Amino acid sequence: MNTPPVQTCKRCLYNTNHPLGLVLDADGICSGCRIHEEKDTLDWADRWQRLEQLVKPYRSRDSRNYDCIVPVSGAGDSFFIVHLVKERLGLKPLLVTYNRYYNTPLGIRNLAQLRRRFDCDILTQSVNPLSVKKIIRTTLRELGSFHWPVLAGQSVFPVQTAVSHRIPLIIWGAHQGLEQVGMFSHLQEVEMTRRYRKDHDLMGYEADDLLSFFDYLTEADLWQYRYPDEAALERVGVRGIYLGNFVRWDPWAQHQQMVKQAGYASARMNRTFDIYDHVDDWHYMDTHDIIKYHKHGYGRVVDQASREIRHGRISRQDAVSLVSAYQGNRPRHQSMLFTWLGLEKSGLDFLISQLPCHSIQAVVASSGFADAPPRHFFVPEPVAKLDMNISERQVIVGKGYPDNFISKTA
Amino acid sequence: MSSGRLTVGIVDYGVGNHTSVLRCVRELGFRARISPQPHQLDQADVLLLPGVGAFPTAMERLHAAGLVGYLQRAAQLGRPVIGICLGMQLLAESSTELGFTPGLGLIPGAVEAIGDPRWHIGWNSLEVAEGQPLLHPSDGEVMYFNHSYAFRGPETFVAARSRVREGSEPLVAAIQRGSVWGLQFHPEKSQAPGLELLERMIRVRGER
Amino acid sequence: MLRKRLLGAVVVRQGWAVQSFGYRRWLPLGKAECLVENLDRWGADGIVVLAIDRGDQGPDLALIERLGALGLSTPLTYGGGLATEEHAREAVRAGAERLVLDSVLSHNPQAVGAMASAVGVQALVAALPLLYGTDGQVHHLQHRSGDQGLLPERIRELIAGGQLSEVLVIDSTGEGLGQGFNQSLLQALEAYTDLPLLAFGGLARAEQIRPLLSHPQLAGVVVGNALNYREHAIGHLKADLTDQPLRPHRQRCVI
Amino acid sequence: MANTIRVGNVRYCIRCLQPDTRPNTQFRSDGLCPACHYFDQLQEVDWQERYEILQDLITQFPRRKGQFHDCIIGVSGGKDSTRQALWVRDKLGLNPLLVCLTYPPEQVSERGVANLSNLIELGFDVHTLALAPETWRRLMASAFRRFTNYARSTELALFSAVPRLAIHYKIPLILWGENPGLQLGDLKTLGRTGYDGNNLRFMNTLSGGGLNWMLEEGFNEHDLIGYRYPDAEEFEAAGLQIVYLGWFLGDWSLVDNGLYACANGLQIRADTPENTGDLYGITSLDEDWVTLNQMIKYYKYGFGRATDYVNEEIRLGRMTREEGIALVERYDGCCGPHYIASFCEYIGISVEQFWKQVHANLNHELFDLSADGTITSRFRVGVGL
Repeated sequence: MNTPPVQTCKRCLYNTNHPLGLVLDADGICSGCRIHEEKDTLDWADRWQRLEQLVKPYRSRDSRNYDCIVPVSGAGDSFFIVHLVKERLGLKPLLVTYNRYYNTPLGIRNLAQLRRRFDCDILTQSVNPLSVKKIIRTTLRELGSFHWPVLAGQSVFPVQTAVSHRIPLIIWGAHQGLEQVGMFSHLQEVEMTRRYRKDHDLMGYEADDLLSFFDYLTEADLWQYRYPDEAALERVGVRGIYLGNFVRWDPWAQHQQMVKQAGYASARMNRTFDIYDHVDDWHYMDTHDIIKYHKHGYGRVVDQASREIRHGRISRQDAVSLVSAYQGNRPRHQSMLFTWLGLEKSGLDFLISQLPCHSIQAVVASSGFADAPPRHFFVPEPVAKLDMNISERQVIVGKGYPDNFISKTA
Repeated sequence: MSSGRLTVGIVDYGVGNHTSVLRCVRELGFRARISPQPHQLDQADVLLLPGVGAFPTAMERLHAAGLVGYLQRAAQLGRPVIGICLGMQLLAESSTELGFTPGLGLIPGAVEAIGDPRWHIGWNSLEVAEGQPLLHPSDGEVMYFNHSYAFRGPETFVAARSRVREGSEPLVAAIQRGSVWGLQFHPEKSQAPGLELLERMIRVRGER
Repeated sequence: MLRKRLLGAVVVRQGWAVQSFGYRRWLPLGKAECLVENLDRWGADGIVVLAIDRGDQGPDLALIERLGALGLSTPLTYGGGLATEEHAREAVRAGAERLVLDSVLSHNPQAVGAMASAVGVQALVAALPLLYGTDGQVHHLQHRSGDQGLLPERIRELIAGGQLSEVLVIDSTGEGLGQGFNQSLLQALEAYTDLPLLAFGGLARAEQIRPLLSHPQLAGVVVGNALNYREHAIGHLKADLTDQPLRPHRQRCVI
Repeated sequence: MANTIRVGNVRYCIRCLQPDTRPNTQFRSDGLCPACHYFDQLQEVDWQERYEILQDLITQFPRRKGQFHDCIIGVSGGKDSTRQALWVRDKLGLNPLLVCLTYPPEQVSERGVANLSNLIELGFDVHTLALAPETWRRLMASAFRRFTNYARSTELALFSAVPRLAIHYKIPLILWGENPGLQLGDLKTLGRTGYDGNNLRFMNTLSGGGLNWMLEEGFNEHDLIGYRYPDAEEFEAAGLQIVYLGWFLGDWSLVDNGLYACANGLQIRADTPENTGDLYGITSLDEDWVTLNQMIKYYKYGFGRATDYVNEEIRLGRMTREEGIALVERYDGCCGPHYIASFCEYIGISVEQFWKQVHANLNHELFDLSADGTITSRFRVGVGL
């Protein structure tokens, strides 16, 4: 295969090694930045009208079923999505969530707050942790991933529920391929596909691709991560749409709105300036991000800083400073993860050393990351802490702490 | 066989890619092995003769691999043999593709250019002949064809036909004589209908 | 009766499956294996993989081998970098059923005959990117040079002769725009060939496909970008075209 | 709301301390309550035979292709569910899907979520359904105002979730805990056999168009999806079979189930029986307002949670009737004021309003209400009025 030289976008911090794929145009601007430009040229009032027309036929006629499914978590864009679905579209959603087990107390609290604030029913899937841990051992070995069950579960449980409950419409927030690398134009109104899930969410490995005659992982461990079969999807007419195609998607602004309006709580994390994303997971911005850094040459903070450049809140130079301030930070919560899985640090180092990885130095250099003081002028003080001053542990099922005061000075 | 699973021997005579046939047979739940070696093929319950490319080259390779006699003996002994696409044409007595070439002669008939139209490429429905219980569930099903030469021979050996246009002269789509079968279409490339047919054929022939 | 085909195209550039807009702009989609596997599961009538930046590198055999290893039950057609008899042989050995020839038709037409005898005439498809020139005539576009002009004599001879089995007609103006395929390009080719034609470029919706299917020489339509926007896109298109002589969409009953 | 209790004397079972004021109960002519009678019958049971009956029954519900769950068990994470889940998996060798209808954040206890976490960590697949918290709260407030029983709405949700999900998941075999007909003496729910639970849908809470009062209260059907018990046609079409495991388990009791569960990581109540009326602190662990509902039940029918414990212990010979009387007299009706206060705050009424309504629903056959609000019983436990 021909491997063209790595090129970096002149506007954002992405380069052509991006795992979702990235195309630079003749001006050296990447596909993600080009598609982002649509956010400032499209007629969003008109786009919203299209969304209203699209969901119209899905309103439940006999009041005996939900109008749609909304996949949620204790972080991400869940608050804003439910706000749009319930309060602006006036739909009756069934929220569904996959129990990731890496839950922070704050994530548990946010999810409880989400349910209370928007008064929604929620269905939670907890796959037995014995199988989950077995799968993690395999995906750690094969893909260097502690998060495959999370990624697989949260992307398939809503689809399985759509089939089992006969609720054809699933409403997601933004399409990551569109937002990050401009995989599609907003006008193409891309919908959920099994292909994208396997290709990108699951790094090319669906449940059955993890089975091997040589591994002790079995079908009984994996079957709950299988995509529903084609005939079932067609029978129910399952369709997953993305709100980002119809709403000018801006996570940073949306999060700030939800903190004010709906009681979403933010927290400081060690490897990013972004106090909103991933506050529900002890390890996503921690061990997972370190491995991402090793595998792909950049951490999640690059995604977030690039997003902020595109939204015009920071300059490219500011973004470079932010990245260099955070990307090298060490993980803080690894021992929690190792204890849960029964891993030793030295063993993990060996596992990671065996992963194919890009040269981090080269990528950092080509991005022009330099030492410069980080500028936090646009980042507000977070309102909480990941552990909520309760306990630094993974919460399997939590109460939700409805009475706990969210400190303004966490 | 010990596990109760049937074994399919894919006859490898060095032409074309048999990965898809191999994968397909395994996906259907059978054991499969690819080999040019008689002692390997002897262990199979069903012999599968695939084929792409030109008739003369294929026959030349079969001779070179010493497989012509082997396949003829297998047919005499009543072992199940299934030829696919060119593999079906090789079962005939001869072909005129790129000149006259004798075939395996397992089923009386000759392979000749289709003529008009010159090719039969794409998806076409099967008209299964009377007295073909094994093929009957596939009557009317649509299979993938890709050939420009076709079998012509006695009615009694014709198991299924297809027509390019409604009312046009039929082309032979499947032939049978005793335990020897030929399929002009590619069941392994015909998605659900093809896989179902191939599974049925291997299972029923192999379990006789 | 032979059905008309609805084929899925996967355009590959720099190793990535991409959305292609007039072969000038691209958006990344993902791994070709994942797109191809998906088209197979959806029941496309065929899969056409076009590696558009092979130049003189020959066919992307590693790609074809990865696709071959998927165990597809759908016919696979490959195009890109095929210039010699040996390329054709290797591509078929790696797992392609049929081959799309493009630049070689202009640059080395005599190789086509050798390719035909190596892998069979029924395996060879000619790709003709066409557009209307400022003179109002149908022009043939050479991707590598960007030159365009009336359909060259050597290509007319090839598609009139017996070394190819189908012609993939590409609407170069409409490619990637989703605004439909210019049907008059098919009429323009009738004069040069009686080979079955495949139409590719600009096709996204059933109402754009329906009028093409009534063209007697048309054997199939090829859809690219538009198959990536929703689940079961092939099935949806076929459901909207049940009045047409397409193969009906049917799933294998596994469970 | 008029209560259904018969006017006249209160009769107690001649063996245990069950009064005949329990709804849907009918004492035998020899003076035994149905539960004691059932207990006597159990002494002759061939448990091996029952185990075989269960094994035969299970074979009638093979897995669907691609599905690895054999049955559904409704769980709360408490002692009964922990015991059942382990027995079904480790003894019967089945792979159960556990379904839990869980309380909203304001109601569920820390102990309850810890127990559910424990069950998950024991290696079970659990699907948890939680209904919209604000609707839940308003329904509880309505139920309390209408029936002086906040659980009228929540019980409907608890009972409906399991069969509804069983229908969705196409897993027809539902394993339930105790048979309320046999073990508690609710005769309306008795099925064809001692283990057949398909008549559960006739239970008091579920029968009689369960949702009607909610609609009258102004809730709309779209908000009540989670409260609707599947109707008979859906039930039949899905071929659901509810089976009571209690019928197969000869040592099914509050205390025994608590012992099994605590040996597997169950966390129990820390508060004292003076505050909870929960003698050993092992029942209804996932929330605490049950305490005040048991108190209200006591003021309506003259028996509470202590009676349930003591009756079982007397039957099992682990306690004398006299010891039982002392415990029941001391703990039935106990409820710490902090539970009442938090409940009132949750449903948005004052503690005065709460007591006003409880007093209005007091069973005056059984209790005297003095001017200062003190309630004194007019009956002697184990004897009658």
